[in-house]
Amino acid sequence: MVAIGAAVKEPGSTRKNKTGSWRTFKPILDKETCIDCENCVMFCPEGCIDKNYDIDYDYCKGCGICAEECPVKAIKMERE
Amino acid sequence: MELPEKEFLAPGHRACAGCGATIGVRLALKMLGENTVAVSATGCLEVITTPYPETAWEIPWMHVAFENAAAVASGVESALKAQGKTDTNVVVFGGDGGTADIGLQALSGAMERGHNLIYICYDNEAYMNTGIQRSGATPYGASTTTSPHGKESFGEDKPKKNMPMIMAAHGIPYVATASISYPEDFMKKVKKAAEVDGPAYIHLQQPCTTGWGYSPAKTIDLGRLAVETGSWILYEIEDGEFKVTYRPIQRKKVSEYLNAQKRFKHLSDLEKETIQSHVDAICVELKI
Amino acid sequence: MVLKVMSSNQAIAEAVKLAKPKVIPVYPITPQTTISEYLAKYVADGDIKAEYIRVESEHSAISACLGASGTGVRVFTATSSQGLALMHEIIFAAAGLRAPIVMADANRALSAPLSIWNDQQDSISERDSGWMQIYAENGQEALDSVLMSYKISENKEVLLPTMVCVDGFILTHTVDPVDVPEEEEVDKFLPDYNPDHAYLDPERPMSIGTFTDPDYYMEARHDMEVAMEKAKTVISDVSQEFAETFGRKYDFIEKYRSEDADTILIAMGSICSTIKDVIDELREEGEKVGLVRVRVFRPFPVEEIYDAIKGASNVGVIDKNFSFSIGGVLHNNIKSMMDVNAAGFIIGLGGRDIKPSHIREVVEKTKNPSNKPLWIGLKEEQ
Amino acid sequence: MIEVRFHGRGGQGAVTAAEILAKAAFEDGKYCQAFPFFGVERRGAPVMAFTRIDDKPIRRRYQVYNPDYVVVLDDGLLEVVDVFSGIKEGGNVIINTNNGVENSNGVKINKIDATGIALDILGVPIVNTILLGAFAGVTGQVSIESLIKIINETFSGSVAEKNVKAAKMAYDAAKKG
Repeated sequence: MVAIGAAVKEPGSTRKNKTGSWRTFKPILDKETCIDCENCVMFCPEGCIDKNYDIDYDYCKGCGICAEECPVKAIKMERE
Repeated sequence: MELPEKEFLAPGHRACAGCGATIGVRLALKMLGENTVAVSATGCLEVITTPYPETAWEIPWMHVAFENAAAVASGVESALKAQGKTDTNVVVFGGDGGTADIGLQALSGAMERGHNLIYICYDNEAYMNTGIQRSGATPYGASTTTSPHGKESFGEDKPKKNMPMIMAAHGIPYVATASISYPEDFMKKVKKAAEVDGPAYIHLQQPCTTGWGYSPAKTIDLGRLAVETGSWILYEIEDGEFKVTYRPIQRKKVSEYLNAQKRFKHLSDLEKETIQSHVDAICVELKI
Repeated sequence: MVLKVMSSNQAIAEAVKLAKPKVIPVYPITPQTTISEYLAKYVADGDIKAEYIRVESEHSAISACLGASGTGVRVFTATSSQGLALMHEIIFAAAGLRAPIVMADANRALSAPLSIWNDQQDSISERDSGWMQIYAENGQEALDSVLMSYKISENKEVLLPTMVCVDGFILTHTVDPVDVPEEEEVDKFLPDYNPDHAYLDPERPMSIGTFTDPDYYMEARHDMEVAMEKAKTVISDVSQEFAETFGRKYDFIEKYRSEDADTILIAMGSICSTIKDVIDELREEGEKVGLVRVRVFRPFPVEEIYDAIKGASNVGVIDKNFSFSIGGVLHNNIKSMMDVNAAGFIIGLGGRDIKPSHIREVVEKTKNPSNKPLWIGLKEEQ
Repeated sequence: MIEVRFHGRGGQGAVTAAEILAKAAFEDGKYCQAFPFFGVERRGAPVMAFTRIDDKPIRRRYQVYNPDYVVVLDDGLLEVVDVFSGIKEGGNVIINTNNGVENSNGVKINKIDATGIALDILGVPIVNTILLGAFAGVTGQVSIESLIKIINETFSGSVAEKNVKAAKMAYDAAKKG
């Protein structure tokens, strides 16, 4: 049974889809080096880095934008 | 500017790694907040965010077709008005194809009628959803699958359609260009767009890893290069008043931007010079 | 009951006024134009409290309807011919999104060659869209059908849009007496629309218009077919309630002197009025002729039609439309769904006036049927 | 049933005349139907409109081919349109003219200088209500009271007033013969 008009009543339900499995490289953030500039939070296409700079690996696709945009190189991309 | 914490586009969506469109949507929604209804044109964004039975949207969202997002939003806005819900933002996300090409008539109608809505064109400069076909927003010299370079061709042979100025010609209260690589500038413009009474149009350039041909990590870098070289200019037109909102301190050579992308790889030095002189002409006029 | 002399277009506008939609996006086109003008005037005078959107095309008219309907309000639009064709893509989307939109179509021929006059090719060509279709015989029925359509479309078991079709000019621009029901009675019959299946409301966010992969699409379309089937019961119930409230009873089909008829004609829309006159004449001449008027074309009333015609020796189906190589669409629908030997006739395309002599010719040729659909009123080659 | 055919030029109000006649007959307690011949004609081009009046509901939906009455709003049309076409035996034509119009066999012709009356009273050569007044006077198929009522509903203010005056004048003239 498909919902009427194939509407989806559960907001944000793509969370069921763990895109972390798409990843080849994994960002590792060194909180000691981090200067709290929010660049990585802002630029993450998945929105999966929170204000405490914890990365949600369930969804991180490993694009590497965060590492690229970190002004102090606090994020390293490591092979899964 | 304080970055609002709440996310309105959930992860788990099906965008390419390094997608620029979702960055733009995330930032825009942070500024608009939860009292917002979004309408999408058919395109990448619609397909990657709503694979039934899932949705990435945390706010009410509607999609009908490729060419009618502005008309659908007109109906949404009018209906909300009829119900006295005038404080709800209505935002439209259309790609460059859905905006500059097939959706232009509906968009023009909506702008001219003065609906209180915010139209954001997320411009990746070709039909990326269907595999990189040329759009009216594809820049001069870019190779796409329908404007390929070859023995007789250097790729797209027409300049990019000037959508923001077409919108400005409608006399709407707010028009702006933006880039995902300048988030504060973009978010300020979204806020202004939400505050004006009447239609607002923001043309957001958004690099596309797949269509432009660069490594996913470079998305923000490419957007920045476009602006730093003067290839994409950040401005706003508020009640008819034109203002450049960001000026690079030292304008970089356009070739630096072109050479970073596969879609321009085939260009000869001479063709790159032609592009440089086009950019120079505009930048000199705008004192960039 | 107070009868007023008015055109079908005005009757439709009166029905819309009574149905109280919140949003009316409309684009003028001949011969629908006066509907858009009446509604504009009613809104300008404050007689309808609605947002009237002066869209730049029919495509945007139906798109704006869908957006507005998505927020959970009642909407109305009207179109004709080229305008309906321009809406085509969104017509399908409206049904698929299960939006209970009611739209009037002033039936007009499709270009080319360009014609502003009546036939039913425009709406017939949308028969597979998932919209319910009602073909009105006169202005009274057009008004009543708009009111009933909202109640049918908005029923939770149905949730499919409805197209009320009226013959261009022959009805849209012809004035005759119409009973406009009282507002209080209509309010009781058709209360405000309060949907719970789809809405754009920040308080309870949902996504409408999603993307389905092969795991879901077929079921979604099948659900629409199930709803179209359920609509039959709902249409019967609503017709019954309408009859009890307003004293006018409508059914899927109307039978006119067909009970004992040897020859039965089947047709849709305003032509049926002329046919009835001709039947009366033929009956006086001793011929047992009757009419079955198909009023609801989608959902298609197979059992009702079959029951009405199974006793007749000769059946002739009259279409103001045709499908190339096959003939009239109503004719083919009937032949494909029931075991009857029915002759097919194409008539009145592009506004060709249909005279009693044409109907007599159809009756004669129904009694001596040809294998091929016949074009009636076609000029001999010069 | 009586059937009436109006001939006019776009802008002269033939379609409105057909509708006013229908509504006036309805006011008299009859059933009615009125419709234009559905043209794309612009201002000045020949147009037709039809009215049917009966004691019982009217069903038929085709053009009037055998009218009982023909109303011609402009004698210039005689050169381009066969206004007498199909008219019933003993039928009656009411025509706006200040010239001599040839009698056609068996058809009664009633001439009225409606343009003259229109220019005098309305100040514009719009003759539809005047011909309706004449129609009421000549045929007796509609009452002048109902006609006046519908003219007042169709127009407003001084336009309605002047049209009523003009229609009444034409009615009285026709009554006198």
